[in-house]
Amino acid sequence: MDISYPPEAEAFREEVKDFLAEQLPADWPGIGALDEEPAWEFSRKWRELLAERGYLSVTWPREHGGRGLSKLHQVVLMEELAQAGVPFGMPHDTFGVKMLANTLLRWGSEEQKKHFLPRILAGEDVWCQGYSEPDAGSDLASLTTRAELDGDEWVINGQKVWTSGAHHSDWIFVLARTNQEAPKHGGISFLLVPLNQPGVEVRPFRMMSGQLHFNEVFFTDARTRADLVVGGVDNGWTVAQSLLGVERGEEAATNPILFKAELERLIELARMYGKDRDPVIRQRIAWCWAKVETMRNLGYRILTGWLKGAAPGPESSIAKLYWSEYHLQVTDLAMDIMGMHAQVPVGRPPLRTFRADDPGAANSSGSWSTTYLVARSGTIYAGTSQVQRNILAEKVLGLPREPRAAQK
Amino acid sequence: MDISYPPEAEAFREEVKDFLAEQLPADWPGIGALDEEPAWEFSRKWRELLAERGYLSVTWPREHGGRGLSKLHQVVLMEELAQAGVPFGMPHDTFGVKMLANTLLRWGSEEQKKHFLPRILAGEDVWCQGYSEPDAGSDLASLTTRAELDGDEWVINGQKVWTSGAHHSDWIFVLARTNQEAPKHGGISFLLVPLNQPGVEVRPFRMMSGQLHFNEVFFTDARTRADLVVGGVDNGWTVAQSLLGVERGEEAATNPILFKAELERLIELARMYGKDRDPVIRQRIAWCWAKVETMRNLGYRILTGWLKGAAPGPESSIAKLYWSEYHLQVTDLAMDIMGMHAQVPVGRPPLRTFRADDPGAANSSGSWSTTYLVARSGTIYAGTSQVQRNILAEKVLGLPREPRAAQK
Amino acid sequence: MDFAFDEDQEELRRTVRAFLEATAPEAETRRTMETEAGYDQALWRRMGSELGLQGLAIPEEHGGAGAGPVEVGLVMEEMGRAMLCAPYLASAVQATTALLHSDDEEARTELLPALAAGEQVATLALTEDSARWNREGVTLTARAGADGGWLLDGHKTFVLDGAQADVVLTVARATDGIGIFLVAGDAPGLTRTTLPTLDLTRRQARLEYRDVPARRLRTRGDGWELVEVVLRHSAVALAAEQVGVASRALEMAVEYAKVRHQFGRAIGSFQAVKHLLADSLMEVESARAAAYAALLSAQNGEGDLPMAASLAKSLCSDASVKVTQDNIQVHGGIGFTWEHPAHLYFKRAKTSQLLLGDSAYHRELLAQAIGV
Amino acid sequence: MDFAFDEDQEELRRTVRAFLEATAPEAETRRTMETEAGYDQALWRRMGSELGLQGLAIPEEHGGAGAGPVEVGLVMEEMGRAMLCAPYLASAVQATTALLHSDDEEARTELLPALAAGEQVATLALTEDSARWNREGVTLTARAGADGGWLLDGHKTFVLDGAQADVVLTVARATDGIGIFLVAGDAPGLTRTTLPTLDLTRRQARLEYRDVPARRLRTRGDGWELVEVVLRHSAVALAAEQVGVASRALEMAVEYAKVRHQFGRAIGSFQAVKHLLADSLMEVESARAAAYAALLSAQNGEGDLPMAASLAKSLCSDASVKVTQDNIQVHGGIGFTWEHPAHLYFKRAKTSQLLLGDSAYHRELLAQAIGV
Repeated sequence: MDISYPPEAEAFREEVKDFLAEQLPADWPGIGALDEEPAWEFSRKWRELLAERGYLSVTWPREHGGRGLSKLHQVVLMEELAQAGVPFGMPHDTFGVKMLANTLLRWGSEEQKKHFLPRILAGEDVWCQGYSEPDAGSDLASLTTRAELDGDEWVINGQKVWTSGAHHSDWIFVLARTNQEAPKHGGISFLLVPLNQPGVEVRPFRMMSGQLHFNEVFFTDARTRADLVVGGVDNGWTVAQSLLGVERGEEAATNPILFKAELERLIELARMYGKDRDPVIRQRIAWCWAKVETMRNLGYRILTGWLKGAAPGPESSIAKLYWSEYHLQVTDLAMDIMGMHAQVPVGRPPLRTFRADDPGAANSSGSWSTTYLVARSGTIYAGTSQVQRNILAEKVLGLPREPRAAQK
Repeated sequence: MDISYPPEAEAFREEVKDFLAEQLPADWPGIGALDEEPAWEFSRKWRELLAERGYLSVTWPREHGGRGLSKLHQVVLMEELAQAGVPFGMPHDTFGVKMLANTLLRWGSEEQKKHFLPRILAGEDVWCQGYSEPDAGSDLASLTTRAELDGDEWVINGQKVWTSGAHHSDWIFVLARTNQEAPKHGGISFLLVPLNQPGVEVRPFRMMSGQLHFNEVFFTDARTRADLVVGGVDNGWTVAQSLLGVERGEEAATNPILFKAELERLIELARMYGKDRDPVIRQRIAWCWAKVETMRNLGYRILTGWLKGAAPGPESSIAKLYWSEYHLQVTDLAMDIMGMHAQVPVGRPPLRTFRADDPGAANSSGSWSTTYLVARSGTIYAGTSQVQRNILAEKVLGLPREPRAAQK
Repeated sequence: MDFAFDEDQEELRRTVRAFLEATAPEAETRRTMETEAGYDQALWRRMGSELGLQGLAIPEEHGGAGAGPVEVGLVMEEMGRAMLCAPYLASAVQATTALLHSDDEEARTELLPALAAGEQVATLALTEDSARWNREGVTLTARAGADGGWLLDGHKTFVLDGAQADVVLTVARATDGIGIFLVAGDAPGLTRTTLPTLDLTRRQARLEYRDVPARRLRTRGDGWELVEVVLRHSAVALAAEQVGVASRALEMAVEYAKVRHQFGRAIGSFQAVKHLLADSLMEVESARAAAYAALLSAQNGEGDLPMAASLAKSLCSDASVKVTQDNIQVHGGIGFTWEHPAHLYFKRAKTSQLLLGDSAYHRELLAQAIGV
Repeated sequence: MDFAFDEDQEELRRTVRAFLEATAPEAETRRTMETEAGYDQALWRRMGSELGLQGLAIPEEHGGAGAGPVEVGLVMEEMGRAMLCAPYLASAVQATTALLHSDDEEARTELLPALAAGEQVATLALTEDSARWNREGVTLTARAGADGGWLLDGHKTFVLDGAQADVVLTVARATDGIGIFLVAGDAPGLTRTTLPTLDLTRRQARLEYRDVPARRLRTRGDGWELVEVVLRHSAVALAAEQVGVASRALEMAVEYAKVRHQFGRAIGSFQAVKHLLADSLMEVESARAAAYAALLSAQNGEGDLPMAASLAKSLCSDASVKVTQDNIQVHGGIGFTWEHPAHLYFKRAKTSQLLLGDSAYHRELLAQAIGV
């Protein structure tokens, strides 16, 4: 048992630390200390810097503008960024850099890689994701958005929902049904579609926290080039599934850092409200601490498998279920610590829409109460807790599937 | 809203109180204060006294040796007995007086009533119940014990399990399949079978608490008279179901008394162990108190319906789920209060096999730790918590049934 | 033995429910919660004049219906169900209870008729920045003025509907102990600021007092005892509201689970959803039993009110938070959108859990009340 | 980065598992737990001589394998899985840790070889009737005897395998502070009584001391510091055992859920059962991660051991109680019979939760350790 990293990873850590020391003021408290507008401004510039130094593309091959390093280097980078309180790019990089670029590197044609990868890296194309539909949430495979070939173009009709950031994006990658005859998981293709066209309408909607983040996207005879299908026609389900494991190593390493920082902020909150001596609150804090520490140790186990190249497995369900259920509890504790003050949010909401507020953020009721609300969505998006438990029961424990209902 | 009882019930309460005052010493601490053997001795004599005064048959018609009073009178009696710390008869009276007698009064032939009711009252016949089978627990309707008519006798083959007290009983009432062709719930009959015959073998087994209470009963060409079927051949499912509501009013009134007494004992336990000032323990005690008080108030609502003659409904599932899940918690709290002492049981186990120890019992680790173990069975017997939740979801909330699996 | 509402009470419930369904559907809640006042004053007056809801606990001689806490609780439950924006808890419960239990017939005669009629709104100003619910939390001072009146200095916060109220019953520390003081909403020296609230359906305000003229409410004994009576009645009424909030959330979840299909089945046919909702049913039924028992204690002025109130407040709040959260979970993605009403119920449930003291606080009070 | 056991450790696990499957199946557990000694002495000696399990943490020069807490924890996990009756926690963890961390090479030389070989059993006697885990709980007194030795007076209870141990390391109060004293099991004046235990697979005893001759273990600094080290190592080892208990209980439940049919289906195909077991899986995996991290802390002698030990003890105990209880639930009626092994696992889990301080106690220690 050994939780240290090999020398080449530690050397890279030094490089990153040097970079951060050089770029950030000595007393940099974390991006959370900035107000909303300055934070956006900082993020934009910071992203440029990261792109320029190759930190957005650590694992990409050199021929595509990457540094050709290992996944472990990527993990080290993510750890150091999280620790320093600076973001990995802009929010949309989740879709562009992390999801689409990794998909293209695995499944894309040479033309697709040559055209799109540099533009993603440069931030010229901003991407969003079009998977979920109003009637295909947990049951994604029942999606009904259709794409039909008309000459050298796909013609797309249907509706997507929960597309984060579509109102700021240029392109969307879409799962669409291209073969009506194939069984449920077959006949789906992974298409790249420009958003700026008459056949696409984007309607933002608010979350219960009041924040605008998600959109509905309507396709009415929207079009894209015939060759903008990734990984082959009718192969989209496989392409999409292959992405599921991409982030698990990074998340395993960075989630505990994020949640530990949040919990330390909560302990400070308890002190602010004079609740740190309350034995009942102390029990709950200790419970949370045990959960976060254990998240880190569970993370090491996931990381161990991931670094050994094991196929992405159901441990991502363990991780998802673990942090999302934990986050319900710790944010509820924050509310109870603040008591009456919790109901009167003061201060800006968190900068990042999901999980914890950024390092350096003011320990305010405005930050915590929004995080509290958003935490309620954590057990829903990216597979509800119910779906995760099903996966664990069937894939890990080998329990029998439920009898299928007669199809209507 | 009115939780007082009508004058005739209160008058009866006075009668019972007088009876108790006359029969019990002024400082009677409850039967729990007796050791095992004296407690049995007391119970036997006490039962005779109750039978003699008509207190075992309050609601039975006068022609069958009853007092012809209402269900509310029965509730008042049960309340006063519970309050005074004396039992309602012997443990086997659950099966004889409560279950079988009420079944016979509702479904029995005149001959059956005339023969069996006086013998039950006098304690001449001790009864037990033969419902569950090794492969028919939660899914009782899949029972396979068969009974076939051979001339003027039923010939019975099969196995029952969880038959409380069969090793001390004379008779068993059995659900047996009398028609192989009928659908699952049909074709079952309710038979009265003498235990003392060569075709019946009774094998007691231990519970995890170490106590002998349950038996397996094996029928190998066991026999009973053809007319000892209750409620008609193939009608046994309906007969058995009609019993489910019989006790709900009494339980609604007496469970809270029993559990309140237990909780008061627990508070005393906390004082004994110096844990009553521990803020975390206080939280748990208060939580338990809220649950027990609420059990009483839920009970009033059940009682209200029961007294108005509403058909027994799913509220018995609420009551069952409520007390059994609560009992897991309160007994766990007792263990944590006793701490290291809890693992070293000192003193006799509870007199009654289920739920709480009797009033007056020593507040010992022997009493509590056995109750703790037995509480784990409370969420299993008489319908698991899972089955109760299904009933509530489908019968109360009207949620759709699961699709049936293809029958094998 | 009839642990159920009587026919008059059931009739009242039907009337209130029909009235709120007609006048305060979800769209109205959403409209009203964005207004400055935070409630619909015309509707408030109709509730007073047509239905007499604000005066249910007020004796007939003061313009009320002469009913009591049970009827008030029943109305709170329906208002919780309907997610009504209205100063009912502040005015019809807190301020009214203080006046009714005071020793000040003059104040009753003067104030109650207008409160009962819905012509005026009153509230109780108790908590300060320390957010404490005990006597020690009161630091706002009252000193005798020149004319037999009093002058108040200090602050109050989290005052329900404090920026709208015509009369603010202000708890203050005088040299002879804690007193309750009647302050006009537009009194000189009083500055009122509406606070941003997580639950947009119930307004709160911060009040700054600088030499604010006030009249002292006559009380039997120390004013703090009266405050405790008000807190207990408020806790019981809020518990009843939580029952309404939770029971409507459960209905929403059940309705949705029946129609929403995933994996080829109504999601309500999956045991995971079924059992979640069965547990919610248990919570709702338990909360209902606890709240109704507490209403009865409040009605009968029984000695067990401290126990029943803390019991109901903690149990009903915990139930309501659980049930409204699970309602979001059952709805999936749609459940955490602004457009869906699920969040309104959830926010009301969580903030009400914190209001008047959280569940751990009330469990500790309960432990004390039962003598542990 | 390899948060997994290395090949030697995995080999050790396979060896221990195979050995225990062959030598200590359920029938043996049931036989052994009814014997007076409560463990199989012949098997214990084989574990020492053939596998060297008792000496894993003991240096080679004292007859051990020179491994450490990780290997000991791994063995504890396997013993928990197998529900083995053996004085391993008492002798190979508690007493051995005390000797290893003492400043008494003479005692090590004298005692460790016999412990490593399984020829002798030692234990730690700390708690008294007050059942406290702190310095103040120690009231048994040690006074200097005539010959440079010591005499002990008082009592100890809940002593693991205390009636069987050849050597009892007794924590006592001397005039100069807390000390640990070596007492022979058959010392004059020592009365040992086996206690009835809920968990029949681990013996405990009450010890009465009346002028019992003893030798003082040399310690660096106050003896209580050494006791705390022993408590932490014990907590970590017990946490590892809880992982074994829980993981075997989960396996039992899963196996049964696959074969038991009700309502025409394997019960494991019902979501209620699936999700219960998925939650158990989460508990087991979490417990495993926490326990292994704590083993690593113990191995490395890191400063975070107080945190890691209390964390693992509380988390693994809670997990094990939940999982073993849910195993009973999944088994239904058969699960609460004496004949079925489910109760053995449940009883071990619950009593181990209480042993060495319950979960609330360790959460409070954890809060202190993290500086709250």
